[in-house]
Amino acid sequence: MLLQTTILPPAASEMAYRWDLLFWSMTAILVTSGLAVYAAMFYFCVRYRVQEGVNDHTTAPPPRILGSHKLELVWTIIPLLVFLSFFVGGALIYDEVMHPPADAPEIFVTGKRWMWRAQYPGGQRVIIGQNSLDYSDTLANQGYFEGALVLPVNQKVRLTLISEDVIHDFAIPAFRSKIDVIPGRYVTTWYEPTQVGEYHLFCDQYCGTNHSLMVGKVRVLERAEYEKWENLEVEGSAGLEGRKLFQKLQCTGCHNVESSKAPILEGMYLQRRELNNGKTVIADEAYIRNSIRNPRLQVRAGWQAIMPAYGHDQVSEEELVKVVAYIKGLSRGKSLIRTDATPAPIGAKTEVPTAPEPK
Amino acid sequence: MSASHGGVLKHHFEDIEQQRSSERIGMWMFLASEVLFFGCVFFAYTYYRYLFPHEFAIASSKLNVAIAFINTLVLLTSSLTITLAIRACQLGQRKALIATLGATVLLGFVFTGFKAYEYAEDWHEQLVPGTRFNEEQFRDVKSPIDPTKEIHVDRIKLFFSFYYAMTGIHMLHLLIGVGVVFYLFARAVYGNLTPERYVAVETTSLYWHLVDVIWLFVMPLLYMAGPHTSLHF
Amino acid sequence: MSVASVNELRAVPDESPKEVRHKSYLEEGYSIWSWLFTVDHKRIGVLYLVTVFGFFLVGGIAAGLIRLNLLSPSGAILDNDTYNKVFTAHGVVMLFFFLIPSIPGILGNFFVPIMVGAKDMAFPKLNIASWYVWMIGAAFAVWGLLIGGIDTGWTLYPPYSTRSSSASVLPGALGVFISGFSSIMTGLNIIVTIHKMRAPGMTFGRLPLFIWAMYATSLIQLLGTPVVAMAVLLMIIERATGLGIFDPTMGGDPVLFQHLFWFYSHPAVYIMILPGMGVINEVITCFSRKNIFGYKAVAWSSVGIAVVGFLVWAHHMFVAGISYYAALLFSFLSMLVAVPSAIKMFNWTATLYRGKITFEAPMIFALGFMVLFTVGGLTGLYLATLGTDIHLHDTYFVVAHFHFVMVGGMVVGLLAGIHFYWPKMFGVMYSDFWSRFAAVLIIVGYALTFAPQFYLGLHGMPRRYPNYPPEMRVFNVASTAGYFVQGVGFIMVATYLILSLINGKRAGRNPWKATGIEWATESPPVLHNFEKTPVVVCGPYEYPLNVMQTGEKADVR
Amino acid sequence: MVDHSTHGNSHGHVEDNPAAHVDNVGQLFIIYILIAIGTVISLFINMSPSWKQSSVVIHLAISVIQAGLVGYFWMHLRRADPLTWLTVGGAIFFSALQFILTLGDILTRHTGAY
Repeated sequence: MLLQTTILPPAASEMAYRWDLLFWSMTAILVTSGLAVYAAMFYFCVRYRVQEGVNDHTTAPPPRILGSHKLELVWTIIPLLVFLSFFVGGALIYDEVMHPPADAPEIFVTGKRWMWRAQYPGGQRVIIGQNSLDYSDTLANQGYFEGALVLPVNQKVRLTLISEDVIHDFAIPAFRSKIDVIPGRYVTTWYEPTQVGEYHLFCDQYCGTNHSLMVGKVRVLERAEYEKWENLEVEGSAGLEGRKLFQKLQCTGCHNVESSKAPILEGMYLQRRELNNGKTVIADEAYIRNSIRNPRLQVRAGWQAIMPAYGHDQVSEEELVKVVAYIKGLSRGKSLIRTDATPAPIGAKTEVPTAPEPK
Repeated sequence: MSASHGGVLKHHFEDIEQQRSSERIGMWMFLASEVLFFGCVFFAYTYYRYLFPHEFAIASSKLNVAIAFINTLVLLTSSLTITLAIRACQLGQRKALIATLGATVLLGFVFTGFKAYEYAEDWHEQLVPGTRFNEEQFRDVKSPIDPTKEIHVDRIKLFFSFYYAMTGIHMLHLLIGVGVVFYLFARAVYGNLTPERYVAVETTSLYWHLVDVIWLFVMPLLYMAGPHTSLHF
Repeated sequence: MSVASVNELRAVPDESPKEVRHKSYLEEGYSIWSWLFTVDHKRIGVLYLVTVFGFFLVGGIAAGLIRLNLLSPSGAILDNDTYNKVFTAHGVVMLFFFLIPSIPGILGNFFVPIMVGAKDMAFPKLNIASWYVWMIGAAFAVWGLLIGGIDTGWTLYPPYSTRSSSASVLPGALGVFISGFSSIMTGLNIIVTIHKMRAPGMTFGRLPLFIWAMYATSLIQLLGTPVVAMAVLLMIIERATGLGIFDPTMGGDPVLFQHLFWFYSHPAVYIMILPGMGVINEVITCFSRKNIFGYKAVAWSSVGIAVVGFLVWAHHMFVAGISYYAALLFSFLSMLVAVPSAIKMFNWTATLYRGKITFEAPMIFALGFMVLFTVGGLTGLYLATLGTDIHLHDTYFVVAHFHFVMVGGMVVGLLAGIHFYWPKMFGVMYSDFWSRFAAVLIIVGYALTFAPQFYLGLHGMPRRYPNYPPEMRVFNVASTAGYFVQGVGFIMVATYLILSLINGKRAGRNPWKATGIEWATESPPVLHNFEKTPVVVCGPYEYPLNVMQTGEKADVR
Repeated sequence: MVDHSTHGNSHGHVEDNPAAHVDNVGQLFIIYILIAIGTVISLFINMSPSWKQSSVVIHLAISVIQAGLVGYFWMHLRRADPLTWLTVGGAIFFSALQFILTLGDILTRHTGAY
């Protein structure tokens, strides 16, 4: 176990376990045979070294051994069979890697010098790459979910990759996975992560100046965590779209951290809410929607009924879904301040950081 | 030993037959290397022709098959003359030797001349991708194999890339050959090419024949990838 | 060589008494022109010796810059662009201008004619021409490296090399293209020499195994090099004219270039390792006073490696987008090429059995070769196996693997050969103590440099990275330390070899009491190698009988 | 590998008469005409109205025959030693290897044209 964890990186996918099994069985055979050859060499070198009076020009000359067909055959055929067994073992793994499950959700990845853009089936987008030399200021390292390929644990995913310029390579050591990303055509690979955690993601095919900065993280999340990320936090998710609308509709004018005019909305989903008519409601989707479409019907206890109603001409049902998703997912401490602007696309480097740390 | 061959035998060989067979096999091995050299570009061409048969047929039809045909005959004739030169050298017929070698050089220049004319024509017809290429002339052209297929101009340019690469490298080989044959011609004129030295002519002819053989493949692959309707010159 | 001097030499009667001392090839002329316009294979070998090690120095300095930069995770001394140029310079110089011409150029040129009992190569003028062509190619490459550097890696993959790289790729690629012809010329010369110039009695069954290895090497040089020349030429055409041959945006296929490139460049690694193996045969037999175990098996395994080596190139492309079936086929074939190398290892080990083993510097290098090459060979199996290659491809595991083979194998083999043949080439002996010390130092240095890289590779550190995740630092520092250990070893080798030329003691004809016919001639050899054409009476390794190939006693001279 | 007897012992077989193997002029001309006819046939196929893509097979067959004639008669393969044949065979073999194995990849790829 110790050997496993020091010699090899963590095994975080189904394939990684199988890879490790093949690796260790090959290593067992190869190290044994290599050491056997070394032992023979060492023994012969010591035993038959020239020694004064024992084995030198005064003693009988060495025997004239020209070879042995039997031995030659043995050490031709046995290695051949061993090597062919490696071939079979390797081919079995390769076969699986090359044939992605058809039903797995598909993530599109485009490589461009020197970053990756991943597009999830639900429209979410992440940008990976563009790091500093020592990888210290990667967004992933600052506790953001951005800058990492985020995957749910125990769920097969399929990746379809293409490059926009030169050949890149999408490699995740913890999954024992690697594939060249070629301009002009799609290549496919797949994973089934089995361990929650954060792992390296490298570009392995040399692609120019910042080849070594075209790296990022793979973040494997628990199912629930992943769903939260997928729905709320990432570019293209309903939650983030909702946040943009929340600002556009100037909800932040009142619903912000400092405001005394309106309640803070964070952490309210499925909580009990007391209204100023004495009733209590569960703050579910319907409650949130109603509070926007027709806010004065359900005013929270202790607050004035000053919020204007947002009708269909101001916010469509489609948009409203996103706003609701945002409010639903707004966790404690994440409320906006009044001057918060829409964040820049995630992972993109900007001259001036436009998204300050939330409190 | 060396005296009996009038100084033909080089110092490091034991006898003349060792020297001759070494020179012959040396040239053959060089030719083997050349086969692999051309094989590589032929393979690349084959690959793309397999992928894009329609564009390649269209592009090929633009080439002047009449010049290629004449050039084939020119090259064949030059191969014949250089083979006759070996014979003349072996038999010590100096005049015939000078004539055949001279004819070979001349035919080499004729080939080059026709090819140059053809390149000029391609330039004139704006068929040189990268510098002078008129995409408009391929706008509404239909594939002669399957007229319903959509045509990509980029792939037509790809064909022309190979056309210039393959004929250009072939021309280069031919010009080197012309240089060597001219050197032999000069030696024959000065009377240096005695019957004992016929292997020089023979090894040169091997090279010349290889250049010929390569053209025999270049011609159908490049010029006949698409149909031609007339022998317009 | 003027006609007059040839005739003079011929005028010496064959029965001249032994005491008449002929001029050695070194004494034939002292002017610079007598070297630059020579057609003597031995002098050409020495020209290669000087220039090849010049390039080794250049490549080695580049390697040092790489290792120094990797001392720090964020890149210690170079910016990314410079680093990319430096590792490309290291790759291009080491592969095309050191490894490929090294043993064929130095020991091949010098010893193939002597070991087959000939007066010279079959084509002496072609021989010197090959050195000049090589120098012209080298000049182009150096020009490219100087006017802006090449940043494509030695593999020159398009579309990066044709479209994106802003560095001076063209001169570098031209240099590679031109030097390829030098390689073809050398290979052709050696094959024809082996076929046509053998002394009386020197049958194929009596050829030294070094000659067999050189034969196999030349076969690859002759048949493989033209393919890479054409591939690079197509790449040059695409870059220079903007035509789309490999560019996917214009209908091309970048993977095709990889096929054409590796069709040569995989066999090329056998160009690099086979001559090293050939040298080991000579050294192991000499210092254990034994016949080689299984002459035919070793000889045919060389040719087998050369031929089967042509069938396996696409194992460099398992994850590069080749088809599933092709990957299976090439992985299968790659397993076959591992077998002849294994056979050689076993035969060498068996040769030691019941010998009388001494440990002079060439023998220490040879044993070091066996130890390091075993590691390199066995780790190659992980890369030939489809499943394991997926993870290890393009990581430092690959780097470590091929450095164990190329450096641990070929460079150590070259050093074994240089040390073994130095007394024959220059007639002088180097320091026994310092040579043994340097040999151990270099071998330990290699292991220290490249063993940590296996660990880095297993953890996924990619090749060609100027910076890396911080947790990988320890092993990178260890690797850099190893570089300096071997560096010290090399400085030692250079020092005592040069000193031996100045004040080394005379070596005599046969300092190792070896049995090959190359030891039957003077040290250094005379102009035409032998006073008279030798007649070979037996195989090359009759140490137990103490008989040289010429029939004399081996320990008399 | 052809194990020739070494040259040094073979003084008895030394053939140094340059006129020993002289080509027959008539034969040379017949070969010339045959090859020329091949090219003419090629041209006719190319220009015939029923031109098909598959005519490349006929074209190449004609080229192979022409090359064979040139090699066998004009390049004197007919009186070449086994080593020369081995060289020719080797060149064709390794070239074929490149074609077959690389096409083996390309024809079995699942992706279509680029």
